[in-house]
Amino acid sequence: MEHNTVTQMRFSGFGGQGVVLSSIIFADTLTKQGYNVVQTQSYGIEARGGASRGEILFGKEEINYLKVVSPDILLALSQESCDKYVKDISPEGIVICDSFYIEKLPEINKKQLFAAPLTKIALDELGNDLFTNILALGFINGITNLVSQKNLEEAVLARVPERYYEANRKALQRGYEEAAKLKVN
Amino acid sequence: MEHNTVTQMRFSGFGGQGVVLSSIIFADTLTKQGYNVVQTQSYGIEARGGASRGEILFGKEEINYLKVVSPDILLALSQESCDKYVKDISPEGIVICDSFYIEKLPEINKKQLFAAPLTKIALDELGNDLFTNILALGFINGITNLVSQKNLEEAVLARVPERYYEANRKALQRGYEEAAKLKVN
Amino acid sequence: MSTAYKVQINRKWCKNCGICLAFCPKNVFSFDEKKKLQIVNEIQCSGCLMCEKRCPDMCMKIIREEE
Amino acid sequence: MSTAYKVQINRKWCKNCGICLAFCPKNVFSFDEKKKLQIVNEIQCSGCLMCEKRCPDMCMKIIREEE
Amino acid sequence: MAKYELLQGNQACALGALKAGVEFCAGYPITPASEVMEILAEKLPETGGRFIQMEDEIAGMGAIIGASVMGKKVLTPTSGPGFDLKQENLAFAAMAEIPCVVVNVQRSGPSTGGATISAQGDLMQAKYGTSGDSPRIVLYPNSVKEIYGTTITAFNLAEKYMTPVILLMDETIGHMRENVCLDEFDNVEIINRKFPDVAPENYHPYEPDETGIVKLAPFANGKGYRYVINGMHHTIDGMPSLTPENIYKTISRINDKVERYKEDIWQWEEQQTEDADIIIFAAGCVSRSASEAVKQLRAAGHKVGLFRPISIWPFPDEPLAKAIKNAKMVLVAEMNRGQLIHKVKEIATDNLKVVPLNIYDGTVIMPEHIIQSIKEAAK
Amino acid sequence: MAKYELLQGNQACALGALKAGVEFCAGYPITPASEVMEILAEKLPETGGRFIQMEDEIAGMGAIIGASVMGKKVLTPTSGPGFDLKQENLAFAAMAEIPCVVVNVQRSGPSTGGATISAQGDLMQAKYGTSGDSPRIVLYPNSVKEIYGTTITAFNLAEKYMTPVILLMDETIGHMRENVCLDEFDNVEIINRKFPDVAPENYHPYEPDETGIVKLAPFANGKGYRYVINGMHHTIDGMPSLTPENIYKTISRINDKVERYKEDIWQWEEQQTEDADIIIFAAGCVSRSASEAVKQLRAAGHKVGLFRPISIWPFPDEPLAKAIKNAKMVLVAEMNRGQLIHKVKEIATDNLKVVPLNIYDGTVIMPEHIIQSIKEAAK
Amino acid sequence: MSYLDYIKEKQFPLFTCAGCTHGTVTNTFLRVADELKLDKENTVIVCAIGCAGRIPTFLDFNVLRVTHGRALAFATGVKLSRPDVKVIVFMGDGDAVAIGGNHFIHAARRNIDITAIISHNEIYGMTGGQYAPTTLQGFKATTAPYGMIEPAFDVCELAKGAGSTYVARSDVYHINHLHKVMKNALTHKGFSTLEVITSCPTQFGRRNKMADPIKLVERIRDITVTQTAAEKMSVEELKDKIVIGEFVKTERPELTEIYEEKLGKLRKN
Amino acid sequence: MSYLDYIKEKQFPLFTCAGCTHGTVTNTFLRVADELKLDKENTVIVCAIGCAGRIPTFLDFNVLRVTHGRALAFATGVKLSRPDVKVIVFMGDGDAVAIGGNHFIHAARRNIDITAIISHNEIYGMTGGQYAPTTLQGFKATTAPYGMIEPAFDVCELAKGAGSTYVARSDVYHINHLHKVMKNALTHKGFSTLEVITSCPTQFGRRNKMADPIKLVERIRDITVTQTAAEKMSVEELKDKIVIGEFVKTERPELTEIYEEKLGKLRKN
Ligand SMILES: Cc1ncc(C[n+]2csc(CCOP(=O)(O)OP(=O)(O)O)c2C)c(N)n1
Ligand SMILES: Cc1ncc(C[n+]2csc(CCOP(=O)(O)OP(=O)(O)O)c2C)c(N)n1
Ligand code: SF4
Ligand code: SF4
Ligand code: SF4
Ligand code: SF4
Ligand code: SF4
Ligand code: SF4
Ligand SMILES: [Mg+2]
Ligand SMILES: [Mg+2]
Repeated sequence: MEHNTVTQMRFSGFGGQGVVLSSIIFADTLTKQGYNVVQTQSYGIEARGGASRGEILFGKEEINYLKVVSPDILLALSQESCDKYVKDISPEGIVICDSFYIEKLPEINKKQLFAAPLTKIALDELGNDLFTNILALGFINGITNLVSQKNLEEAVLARVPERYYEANRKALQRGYEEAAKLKVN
Repeated sequence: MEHNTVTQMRFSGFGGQGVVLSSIIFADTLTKQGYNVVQTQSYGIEARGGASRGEILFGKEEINYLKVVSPDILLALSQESCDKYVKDISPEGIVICDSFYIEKLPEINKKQLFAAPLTKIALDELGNDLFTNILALGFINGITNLVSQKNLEEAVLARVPERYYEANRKALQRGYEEAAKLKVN
Repeated sequence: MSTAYKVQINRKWCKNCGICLAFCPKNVFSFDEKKKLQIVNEIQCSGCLMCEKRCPDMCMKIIREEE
Repeated sequence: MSTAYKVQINRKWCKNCGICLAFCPKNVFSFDEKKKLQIVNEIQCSGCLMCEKRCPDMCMKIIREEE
Repeated sequence: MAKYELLQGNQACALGALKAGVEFCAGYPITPASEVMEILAEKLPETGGRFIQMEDEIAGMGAIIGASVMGKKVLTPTSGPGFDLKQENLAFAAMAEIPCVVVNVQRSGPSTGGATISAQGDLMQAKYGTSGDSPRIVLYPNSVKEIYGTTITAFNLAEKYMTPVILLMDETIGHMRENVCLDEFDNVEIINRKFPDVAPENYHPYEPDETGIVKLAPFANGKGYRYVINGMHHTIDGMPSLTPENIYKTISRINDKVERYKEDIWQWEEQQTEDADIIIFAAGCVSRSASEAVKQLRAAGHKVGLFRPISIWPFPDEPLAKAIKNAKMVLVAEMNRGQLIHKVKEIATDNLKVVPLNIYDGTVIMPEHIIQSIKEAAK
Repeated sequence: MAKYELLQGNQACALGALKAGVEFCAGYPITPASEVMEILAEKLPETGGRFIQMEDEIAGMGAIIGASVMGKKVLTPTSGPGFDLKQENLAFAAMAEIPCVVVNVQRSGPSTGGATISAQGDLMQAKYGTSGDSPRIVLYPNSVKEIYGTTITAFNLAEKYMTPVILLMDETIGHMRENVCLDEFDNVEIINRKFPDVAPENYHPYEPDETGIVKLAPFANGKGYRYVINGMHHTIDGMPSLTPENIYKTISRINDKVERYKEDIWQWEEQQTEDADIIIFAAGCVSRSASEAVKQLRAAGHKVGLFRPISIWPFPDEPLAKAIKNAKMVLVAEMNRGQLIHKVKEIATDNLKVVPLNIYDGTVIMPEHIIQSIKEAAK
Repeated sequence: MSYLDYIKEKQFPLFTCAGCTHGTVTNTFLRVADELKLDKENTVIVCAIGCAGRIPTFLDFNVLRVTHGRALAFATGVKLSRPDVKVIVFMGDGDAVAIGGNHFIHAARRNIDITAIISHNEIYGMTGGQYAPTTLQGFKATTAPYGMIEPAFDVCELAKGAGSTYVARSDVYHINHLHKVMKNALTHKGFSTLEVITSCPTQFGRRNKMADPIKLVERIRDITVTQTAAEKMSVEELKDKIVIGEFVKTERPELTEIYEEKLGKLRKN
Repeated sequence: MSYLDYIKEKQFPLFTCAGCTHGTVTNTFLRVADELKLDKENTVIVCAIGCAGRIPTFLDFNVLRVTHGRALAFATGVKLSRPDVKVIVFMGDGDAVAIGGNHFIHAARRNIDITAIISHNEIYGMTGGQYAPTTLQGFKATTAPYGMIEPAFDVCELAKGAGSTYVARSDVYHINHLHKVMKNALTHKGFSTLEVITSCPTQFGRRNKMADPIKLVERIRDITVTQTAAEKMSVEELKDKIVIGEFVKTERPELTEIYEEKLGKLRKN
């Protein structure tokens, strides 16, 4: 049916990893690129401990599906969220994992799975795991190339405090590069 | 029309004269005598200063008129209430006035008007104008003979504190006698 | 030249509560038979204004008159 | 006969908040790389119970062991 | 021989509550409802019950629910502005399935309006005053005697169906005295909520048996039934839960029971509807005038009848549909700007004329008004 | 070129309010509405406005009315349990004819229910939540962009008709972000309440001219228009009065104006209703799914249309009646147990089939649900 | 100008019962208003439901009469949106500290520049004589047919605990004292609380063997003691007495001023 | 018995955020309950909405969790209808003294035998970080983006002004002090108020540069002083400090006892 022209994305992790913010930034970028976009997220207690979630639906037509049902792209930054959501992905859907926290990677078609120790890279190379979510954005875009990396960077900078501009730029770039590595393999 | 088999009474005066209580007592008595009775009264600020009001509808049939529109019997203990309500009385209706307070008696058919200085009698003979309302009850019954004087007395005693039994009995009787005087005239 | 006071009651507003009467140090007031406030001793009024200030209905007025 | 203490963490309930760690007078705890609470110095534990009593998740238990 | 006495409507409510076994009353004064609690303040100590005047209506509603949780039969009386304030906790009672009786002696609104003025302005609010879907049983007597009986029914339904019940009254009837005979209530059935019949280990307070009605053990029952009562969507144990299943179950259970047992709850009166061309639809005090109008119009040869809902919610739609099946016109007489008329219209078929009569100036609709409206509409 | 940005529904509401000229916001936090006031707390100081978090919802409602009396444009945001608490003062605003905007971002009830759960449970309450008859303008947008515009309309209608206006939202839309372009609102009309046009000596605040709308001078206007604002029935000078005339006048005036200008207030959307056999009736977020369903069903050759009320009160009955005139069936899809369906049934003629679709487990009704319901009902 | 210039003469007489000393508070207020030359135009009076709450509708100011208990909530909106306006709130004791208790303590906490004048008649007058949270134990009311059970609030202590920066109590017998403290309350910057002991012959007096208005004023005379006198009295002697005087007189930054100071600079235009 | 016998283990872990010290209050309560051998059957815990208000649903008592702010109103019905039952009320600061302020002062006035334990985390945790009436001036919250403007309540002063017969404050750092005063509060006859300074890393900490739970507990350690220490400190030194200790410990007749004493004799049967 027609609604399949809408792409569904889910960003997931535990509270504090900033997956909601990264979903907003990605949605900002899609907006900028002229897509129709709907972004939603988990709220309340749900959003604190356990699994936190940001979701995007986008496409060229009017979006009247307001809920992500089977993500075409799933980002999972924690074991829990990975286990919980991997079964929802669409037949061709891809899963992007932080292998630092996800010790048990999902058992799916290898072609659909992209993993890297995102938090570890953030800790080691950027000095703080707070940048993991932005690093993940770069990583996602590196894999999917859904948006222009420049637009994505602008969107990031519009949502973070000025004193962190540099670190975030670096994180975004580093994530993108990490994806490139995978592709080469 | 049939509803005219219902008799309408209005007891009026200024706040503190006890007209509401006397209407309740009269309604009690009517109840005892097997009538269907509806008693209503003024409430709130209306019932404090200015005119206070107790009303009765009674008859042998079911009463579904819930409002006194044109009293067959009007008791007025103050000039204000007299002036205000006298125009409502039914064609044959009678008006009973406390001439102590009502210096300007209403200009109606003499046959329909019964006046006596009720408060004055209460003050002079019972030592307190608080008994005026009960005295008025006796007076009304003396004129109308609607209920048995014995039932009326029982009804009075059921609604007043025991220490005032004697005074109230006297007041009731005295009112009744005052009416007798008028009839003789 | 002595000072006298005129005591005025705004009858339209007065509710004959008796508060002025009760606390007038000069017994200027009394009730009539119908519990209506009367000025019975205006000449004694000392102009203390207690009646005017305590009146809950703003209907008492004490007017100072130089004689 | 000396007194020793066994430090038990109920891992299912522990949220790795670090409150026990921060205020332990004997530095019994530390965080690992993933900010997970570790017992690194059980032997030093003095049994003061501050960790057990302050734990917001009721998941710390200090067991006194007579040796 | 039948013993008649003169009772005020509000007094009949208080006495009916005592007959039903009320044990706790908390409230906040408001005209024209205050007498209900004033009388209970006087009488409750005699039966070991308790009355407390709370700091506001919200607290009054809260306190009675608290007492009901302890197993007591409870009541709070109020009127318009106070009823507004009770809505949040009323919804709590519906959600947590705590029986209680809320009396609303209607006055003229909106807002402070007229405290001593009669109006029928809260008929829709009684059903729809709270956010979300929650069930409501609303009874609306039209005489002092009926107030007594209906108050008992209100308690019975609350306990039977584990839900709040609203007793709506008119200022007119609440403040009126009538001669009544209460003999017939001597042996009236009194219903008490059921105690769990499973062992504490197997007890899930919010898991009803096939009747659909939960059995909530009073707190501190000394028998080991300990659980959580909670106004969030909840599990069968009362624990907060927001899964679609638990949300669905909670909302369904609290509402379905009233739907399922509506025939047990419905109460209405019909006068000469069988052959009537014209049916007057009226509730509360207006139905008294309507009765009189029917009498007079019948006497003048018109085929007129009366349909009076006593339970206004759940709305007796099937009985009404039956009653009006052969009528040509329904006159809906209300002391408001048109409230229950929406329910009548919902039921009315295309060929039935539904005519409103609305008086909302504080005066009671009189038989003459009704007669005139019918004559005009019939023209 | 049109500039698109990503906005959250609640944010669009706050920004729309600022565009409309909001000057004062008071409220009490509650999920899922809090963002509206959080954003206003940040932005209002920039325009010289004021925000205050009050001690509860009652006070929030009171404070905005107080500020509106001073001539300010005001708003308070809330949700279910808070909306319950605002009812009494909401009725005051309606009675005293004080413009204000109350935002209710609906959550799942009854009672505390589920704070982060989407539901359409307050549609009837929005109209009938208060005691007495009082008017209600209730707007119900279905997208982030429409929230922005509708918030402006809400302020305009409040000021124009001197009455509270309720902006209903869904948790789903309030918490959702969408790409929107606000360019078209650059020159949107902004309406401000009228100042009296008679001299102070001749001024009777509650005596409207032939338009039926009162002109209340802001208090402390420095021009000598001094008067009483009062929630009791009142005279044309605002003084409390309980004469039948004044009761009648007050209740009529506040309600009639909304009735009289309903065509100006009504807003609705129709999609392919002209030739439709089946019409989906849906509001708020459900209408988005309904839109999608129409698209898919039309693609499959079914004559299906959509009627979406934007102003749910006053209910657009005439437009709806027109839209469904030739239809055979209306599917009323609601995230509750059936609320606006009562209005649809009221209007429906005998030969129109009115079919409910109710999902109230916290999940949003999806296009598939609607398609399936239609297929089943059409069997 | 006379003090009667502040009322709407045409609306008089007052609706109150004979001897209701709520009116005495009004009397004093009018005199103080006259003395302070209160600007009718720039003063807003907020009041609500109850006998005390209805009286202000007879005054010639901007008068906002709201829902029972909520006057201070509305007043907060009035003052915060127009800090230049003088705001005075009249309340009955039920209005102020029963249903309105929360708004009262929060207005006090905020130290918003509003004067709250509370007429303490120990009863719900308007609704027919139910007990108030100020009714002293043992006294009768329709809802306390056996005498009041609950302990009463000390309204001034409550105001103090909540942070009111001016707190005083006076009564309708000590009329010059009332005048003085009302003037202080009205000129205080910040939230000021003035509790005035008044009397309700109709609903309180009648049920407590003091139906005559005079009896109630005599009672007030007899049970009130000044702070200075109270200091010299024993706890035993002070039982059943009510102390009048000024209990708190402090300075703290006022809410609308803090707002302006902290946020004024954000204003763009 | 261990203190964990008073919880529903199956429902654990708690829903709270990592390092939310509301849980520490629970921890202490369980230990005190264990020590006092509280009878689960005959104890009713009332709580409402908010993070602090949700925790009691995890305890193994009769738990009544009601509408936001109304716990004490419901609890009054519980206690008055069953005076033999022990009633304990857990509240957040918003719950207790914002929306629930009126019920709080009235329960205190009535001196009804209920223990109110208020977890003061200076914020609305559950709803995402709006300011509370206890938020100190200058601190940030979602609704105080420029720092809190309004003055805060001193909850203990408020309780005292309202008539609470036991009033104490403690905190989650001084855990043994907390234990002691909680025990005193729970064994006091009459209305007892215990305010506990807790911390909310997620909503308060994050916005005020103390996202790490440890930082907030350190802050509590640093800003609290005992009564004895406070007595020796100057006003200047006490600025920004919070005093912990027992402020009121008095005896007054308890409400349900007065009821029984005055009205018990009317009982017929
Ligand atoms: C919400 C609400 N609850 C109750 C009432 C009824 N009511 C009107 S005035 C009043 C109390 C009056 O007492 P008080 O405030 O002490 O004023 P007084 O009449 O004694 O001066 C009450 C309970 C109301 N109008 N609104
Ligand atoms: C009537 C009502 N208003 C508002 C809310 C939203 N609400 C839920 S909890 C809460 C306050 C939480 O703060 P607090 O009581 O301090 O508890 P905490 O979460 O900080 O422990 C609010 C405002 C509600 N549930 N009900
Ligand atoms: S005090 Fe005033 S109202 Fe009372 S009697 Fe004297 S003048 Fe009249
Ligand atoms: S002024 Fe003083 S002396 Fe004169 S009448 Fe009044 S109270 Fe009496
Ligand atoms: S205090 Fe408790 S929850 Fe926190 S880290 Fe230590 S054991 Fe874990
Ligand atoms: S008991 Fe004391 S010393 Fe031992 S681990 Fe805990 S805090 Fe450290
Ligand atoms: S009822 Fe009491 S308070 Fe009200 S006007 Fe009469 S005397 Fe005054
Ligand atoms: S939001 Fe704050 S108060 Fe709530 S659980 Fe998290 S840390 Fe605790
Ligand atoms: Mg009072
Ligand atoms: Mg808090």
